[in-house]
Amino acid sequence: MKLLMINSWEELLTAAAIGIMVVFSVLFVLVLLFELFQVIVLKVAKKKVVKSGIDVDKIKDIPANEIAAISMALYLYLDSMHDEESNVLTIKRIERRYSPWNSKIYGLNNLHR
Amino acid sequence: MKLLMINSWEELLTAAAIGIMVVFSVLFVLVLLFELFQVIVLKVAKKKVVKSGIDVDKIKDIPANEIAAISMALYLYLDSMHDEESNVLTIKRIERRYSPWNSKIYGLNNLHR
Amino acid sequence: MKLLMINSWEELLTAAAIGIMVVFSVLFVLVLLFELFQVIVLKVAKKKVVKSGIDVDKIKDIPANEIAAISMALYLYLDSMHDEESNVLTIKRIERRYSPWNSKIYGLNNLHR
Amino acid sequence: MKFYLKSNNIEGMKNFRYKIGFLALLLISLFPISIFAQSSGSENLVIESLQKFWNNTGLANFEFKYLAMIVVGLVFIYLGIAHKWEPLLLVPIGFGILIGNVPFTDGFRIGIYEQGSVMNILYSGVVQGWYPPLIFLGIGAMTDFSSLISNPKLMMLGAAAQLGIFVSFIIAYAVGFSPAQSGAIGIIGGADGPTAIFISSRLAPELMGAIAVAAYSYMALVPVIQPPIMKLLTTNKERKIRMKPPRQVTKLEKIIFPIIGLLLTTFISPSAMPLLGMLFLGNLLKESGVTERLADTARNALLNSITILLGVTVGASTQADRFLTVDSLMIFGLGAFSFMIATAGGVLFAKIMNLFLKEGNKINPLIGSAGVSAVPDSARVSQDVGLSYDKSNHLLMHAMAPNVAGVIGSAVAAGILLGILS
Amino acid sequence: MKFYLKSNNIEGMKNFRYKIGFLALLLISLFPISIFAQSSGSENLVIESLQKFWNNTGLANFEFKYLAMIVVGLVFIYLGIAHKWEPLLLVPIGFGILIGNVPFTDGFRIGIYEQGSVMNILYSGVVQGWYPPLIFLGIGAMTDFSSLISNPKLMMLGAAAQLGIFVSFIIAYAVGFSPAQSGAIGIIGGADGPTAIFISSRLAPELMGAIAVAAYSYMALVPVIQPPIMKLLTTNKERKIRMKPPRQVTKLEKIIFPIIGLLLTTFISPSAMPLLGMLFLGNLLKESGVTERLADTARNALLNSITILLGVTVGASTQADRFLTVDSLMIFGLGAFSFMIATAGGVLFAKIMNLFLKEGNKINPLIGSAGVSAVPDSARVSQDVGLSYDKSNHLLMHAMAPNVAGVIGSAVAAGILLGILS
Amino acid sequence: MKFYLKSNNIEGMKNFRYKIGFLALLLISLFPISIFAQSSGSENLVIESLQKFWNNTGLANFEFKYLAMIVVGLVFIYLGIAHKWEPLLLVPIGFGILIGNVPFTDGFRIGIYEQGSVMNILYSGVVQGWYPPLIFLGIGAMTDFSSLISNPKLMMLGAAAQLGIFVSFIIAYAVGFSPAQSGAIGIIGGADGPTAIFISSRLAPELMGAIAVAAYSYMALVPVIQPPIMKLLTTNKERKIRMKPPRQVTKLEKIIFPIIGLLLTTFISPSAMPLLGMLFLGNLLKESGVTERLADTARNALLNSITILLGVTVGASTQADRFLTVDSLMIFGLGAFSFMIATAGGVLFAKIMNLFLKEGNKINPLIGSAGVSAVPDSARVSQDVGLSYDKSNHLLMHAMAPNVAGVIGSAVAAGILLGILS
Ligand code: NA
Ligand code: NA
Ligand code: NA
Repeated sequence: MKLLMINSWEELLTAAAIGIMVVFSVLFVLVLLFELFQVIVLKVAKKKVVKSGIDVDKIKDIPANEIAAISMALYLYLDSMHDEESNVLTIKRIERRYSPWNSKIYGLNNLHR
Repeated sequence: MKLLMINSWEELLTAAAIGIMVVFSVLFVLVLLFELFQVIVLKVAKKKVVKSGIDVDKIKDIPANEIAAISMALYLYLDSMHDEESNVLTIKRIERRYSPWNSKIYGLNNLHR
Repeated sequence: MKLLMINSWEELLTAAAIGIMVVFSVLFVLVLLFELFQVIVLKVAKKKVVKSGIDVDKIKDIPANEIAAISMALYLYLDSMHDEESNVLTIKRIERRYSPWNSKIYGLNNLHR
Repeated sequence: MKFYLKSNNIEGMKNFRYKIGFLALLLISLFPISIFAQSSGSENLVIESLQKFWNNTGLANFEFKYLAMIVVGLVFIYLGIAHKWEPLLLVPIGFGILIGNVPFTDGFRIGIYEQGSVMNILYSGVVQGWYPPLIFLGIGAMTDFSSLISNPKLMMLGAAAQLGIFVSFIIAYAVGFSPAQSGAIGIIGGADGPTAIFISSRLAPELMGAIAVAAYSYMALVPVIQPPIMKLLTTNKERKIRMKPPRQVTKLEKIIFPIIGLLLTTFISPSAMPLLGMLFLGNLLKESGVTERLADTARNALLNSITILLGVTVGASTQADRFLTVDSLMIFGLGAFSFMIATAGGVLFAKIMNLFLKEGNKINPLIGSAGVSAVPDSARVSQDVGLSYDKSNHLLMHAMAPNVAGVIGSAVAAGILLGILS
Repeated sequence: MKFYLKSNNIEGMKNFRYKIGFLALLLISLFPISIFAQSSGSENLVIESLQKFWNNTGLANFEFKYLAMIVVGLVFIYLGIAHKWEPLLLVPIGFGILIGNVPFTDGFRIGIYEQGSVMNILYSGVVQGWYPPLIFLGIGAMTDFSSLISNPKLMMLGAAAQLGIFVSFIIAYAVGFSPAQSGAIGIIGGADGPTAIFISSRLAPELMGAIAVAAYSYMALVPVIQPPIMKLLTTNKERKIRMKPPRQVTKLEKIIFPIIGLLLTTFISPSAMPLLGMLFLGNLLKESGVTERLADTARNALLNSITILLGVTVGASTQADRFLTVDSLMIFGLGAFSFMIATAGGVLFAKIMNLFLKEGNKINPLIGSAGVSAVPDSARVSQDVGLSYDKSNHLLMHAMAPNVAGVIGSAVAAGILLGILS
Repeated sequence: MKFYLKSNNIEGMKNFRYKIGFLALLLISLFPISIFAQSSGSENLVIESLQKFWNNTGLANFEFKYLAMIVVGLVFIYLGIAHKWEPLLLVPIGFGILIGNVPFTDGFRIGIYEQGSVMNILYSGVVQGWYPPLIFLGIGAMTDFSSLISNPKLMMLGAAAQLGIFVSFIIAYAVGFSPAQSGAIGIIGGADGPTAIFISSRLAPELMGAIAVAAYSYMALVPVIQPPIMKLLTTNKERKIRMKPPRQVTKLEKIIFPIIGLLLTTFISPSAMPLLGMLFLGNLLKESGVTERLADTARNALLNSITILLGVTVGASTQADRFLTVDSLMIFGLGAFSFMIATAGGVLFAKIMNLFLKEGNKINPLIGSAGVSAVPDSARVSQDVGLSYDKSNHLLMHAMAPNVAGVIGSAVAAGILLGILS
């Protein structure tokens, strides 16, 4: 059932070469898809912003760290939202997952110190 | 694969005797190890106490039950410490079960929305 | 091991008929049992009410929705009761493990009452 | 620094420089290979190897039937997430359908029907039939039978709604299924996923995928299927019947219920033991007041774990080459029919019971449909339809009685079918 | 509207109208069948089928021995719920006894001893012996060995209380059991359910039901069995001995304990590895301070899941036709005897140790009985008996040392018996 | 009463009375045996039996190779607890190494390689390869792919870091391993424990212990291995590159990511299905917003249970007589090499990408090393190294993108190797 019967150096090197190329290709297609997706999402978002009458140019120069802070606040707010019904009276068991605006990163080895 | 082929009373009694002796021996060695360990730990602890300038003789007569109480408080304090990050801000996760007097009905599909 | 070897329409219809009858019978017996049970329970309850001196007739006309509300409140109250030690308003679910300075000992049989 | 939302800042789209560069790199990386291939005279090898690799991709093995199933899976996920229809079931099953319908070639231990593959191992709990009882354990540990205990006669509606099982059992036989297969198909009308999976694992393993998907689909579609039938079969006056609030149930009754329930149902239908034994065990753990710790695990960690495994493997078992058959189509038809008969059975039986009940004790027939189980969706449907005719008539608490009785009823029916047909 | 508690409002009891109506309905539903039966000349078929159905019900297969076991199951549940004696064990086991003693006929994959049945599959964790080590993992993750670390010599009481194991091992052989069976029976005196199940799965699977039920019964009966023996063997003065409070134990000691404990005990008794390996692993996860997440799952979700599965299958394994034998009776007798000897062993050894201890360091022999393990019930018995003689003498924290040492002691003893007899 | 900390109060050390007494007791207990032995002429029996018992202890079977492995286990535990390096892995694996290296004799169902032993049963999830996918389910339910979605091109770094896999695959073949073994060894460079275990269970079960231990060791050593390479391959200017903050990602994107991710990766590499199917399922459960209950169990109870079982059995599989071979040593060497190449691959590819990116969009090559996965340690390393050159340049959020892409990348690579070599 093997794809390749590896008996020689040529075959092994071929296998390695195919391997690395496929890894690159798969992730590259994923990159393309999500860049495409991103453009769509951003266009939609921009339209909404325009509709809502907010002047995009005015908010153009908000410093990066402020944006990060706002985003994080928003993120936490939105994140807690969809749990609202599950944990009545619970502010929420904060799972320490990673988010780009959150330096407390998750991971097998730091969920509990 | 048996250690002993038990065919006679002699062999059975021997087995029982070996058994009880091994149990005693194992736990006895454990006792010895931890008494030894204890001495070391206490010596280190005493040194630290001496270094820290606390007069051991002065605190010598704290009644046993006071010590127990203090220890317990410390224990609970320390115990809650290392969990501090996992449950912060959580009051209680209320299980939403159905009851006829409760319109938030349970079920596989609405425990979480 | 089959109960019936179904080879014909007659046998299939018989099987279906027996099936639906048994379902009805089983649940019907369950109904009878719990109606009987209910009578007993209510008699006991009534006696208690009489003993306690509450005038049943006076409370006779409480509107249904009020009863529902009261029942629900009671239910939630009672429901939270038997969990009282395990979680309510607990910042942390304190595992009741034994420690020598702690008389609430752990163990399979007393982690929850 | 410019505001990052502005699209002229999205590199990679506006300027393609890095993408072009990357393609160049890929080509460059091919360079040494081709040189090496030429030098060693193994040019063919590279092409051949790539060919072989390609033959094993899902792209090479693609057929439209897989795409059809993938679309089904996406619809399941969509309904679960966007419409919140049984999301705990539809999301894992839908994703499982995706997993099961990525085309592959045999021999790499990928497919769910391939001995030794991970999916096959996880699927064994479905095949051997022990996932459903564990799910019933969790359901038992979540279910409050109070409404049923306080008004036992409503239990009969949970019996009447099993009519769909037996009617579709007969029809399935009529359209050509074997008796055992017919029994497994009939059980779709029980509106109980775990029961349906358990029965088909025993009576017709070859149909399990279709039966499971049909059962869960229709359970999710309860709010669509039931209301028209309920409205058709009831008069305006009936729909406005108000029922008395149930009485408070004592703790003793709640503890005794699972014990009596177990003994009674399984003495008459021992084959229902795996399902009902676990259901009532879970309920006793919940109600005993001294085993909350166990009930908690049964209804959370254990139930959730099994739900994920069951959902994803049942979904993956719908591999297009096995699933897209005329049989499957017929099963879907029969399942829908079964659900409708079951709904009608519950509603009509309530009307029949009303003939014998004096004024003031009459049953609102809208709660009859809840007897199909599909806990708690069909009870909620009763509530919603009831409210649409009388805004202050809350039927939910009454509907829960036939609703949970329907679980018991279909497990008993399942036991009988197993006894007769296995 | 009348108040719903008034009994004259409980329809269905006062007026039997609907019940009569229902019976009429049942008869009516028989009508088409009988007509059909007559018309097709298959009258016999219906009766025959009903006959066959009846033959498979629990009612038809009923025998009084099943009733006897069901009563035992109910007693277990009652003791667990009403008296709160080991409810986490007695409730699942009791309900399992009910499940196992609903009479059935073979061939439908219902019984726990029938290949491929759900109960049989869940029982495999008992038969193969991997449930007990996972329970030990959870127990390890719950147990605080501080009291034992702070006063190591009390560990010897946990060794002395294993005397019951070996004495009843000898007696069991004397009354006619095989050596392997005798070993499995003796372990009841270890007062440790998982250990007893693990050993009997290896040495005498045919006796496992009886041994497990005996072990758990006596563990639940510890507050009844131990006090008389404790009082008999101690003087009034001894019962009032006060012991010094244990010292505070450092974190380092707690971390090192499971490591040393593992290496020492399993180097001498490698067969105890499955139990002690997991016990100490659980304890290290608890004490390390960096794996609380794992310890939490081990002592909750995992422990609870296995406890339910172990309890219900061990209960169900007491199927009357296999369980109600003279052997089982003798096992119960030997188990009780074993517990008494174990209790006496712990108490007497404390008295012997006192001969060598100087005034002020003497051990209160009432804590000796806690060496049987049965954590934490027997420690609580020491406390209660102690308090009944001196209201301010709290023995609990001291009794925990022999108590947890008893777990280690009986696991070591189990390992030796396995090594010698398996 | 004296203060209990004073050492002159620690009986048992200052005065040896009770210890001497105890030894006397032991001798006394030998007395009746010796008398009995003499009287029955079976003096030899006792000695012979003791001899046999001794032969089965770990002491009698002791060899230094076991001690060596026990020391390795202790080091793992020490690193996990004291240094908090991957404690959730190193503590169970370390303790497992202890368990697996207590010497024993065959035939008592103790060893992990002995059919029917408890460890062997628990190990079957490793051998059959279904523990790793369940771990991936939990990881998926924990992972937030936002950073990757918001800056997709960083995903390519997660591809580049898989270079280590293929380079060491070639080298392993060069030093004499079979192609399948070479593939399993290469995967160590994927820096993903579950993936490595899954692949070696399929390609080279005989090397699994060594590969797993190597993979986890180096994952724990990431903070030691990576920084020198990162510094070697970057200029000072590059290390100070600041990257733009990622944009906010919509919920829809997060939901679609696991679906697209699944279809794309597994259409091209179907053999990666068990790992990637579960990873993306877990992520969908997390992001759907309607299955939080399932995601919660997947990332807690289920993940923790499997982590314990996987850790302890993988540890125990390093039984010295099978583990201490030249092959193992070479695997450790190749593993370290693989990690270094992977790190270099990520860093260098970032530099190459920079050639095509215009000013302001350039990538800080320090985040390239995070592409090896070893989530989240290698991302943290990027952050720390970055900070050491510019105290206000936080690279963590950017490094998370290649970091989680590395998980996908090595699973894809694993799928390809499986397809080619299995
Ligand atoms: Na149903
Ligand atoms: Na014991
Ligand atoms: Na990786």
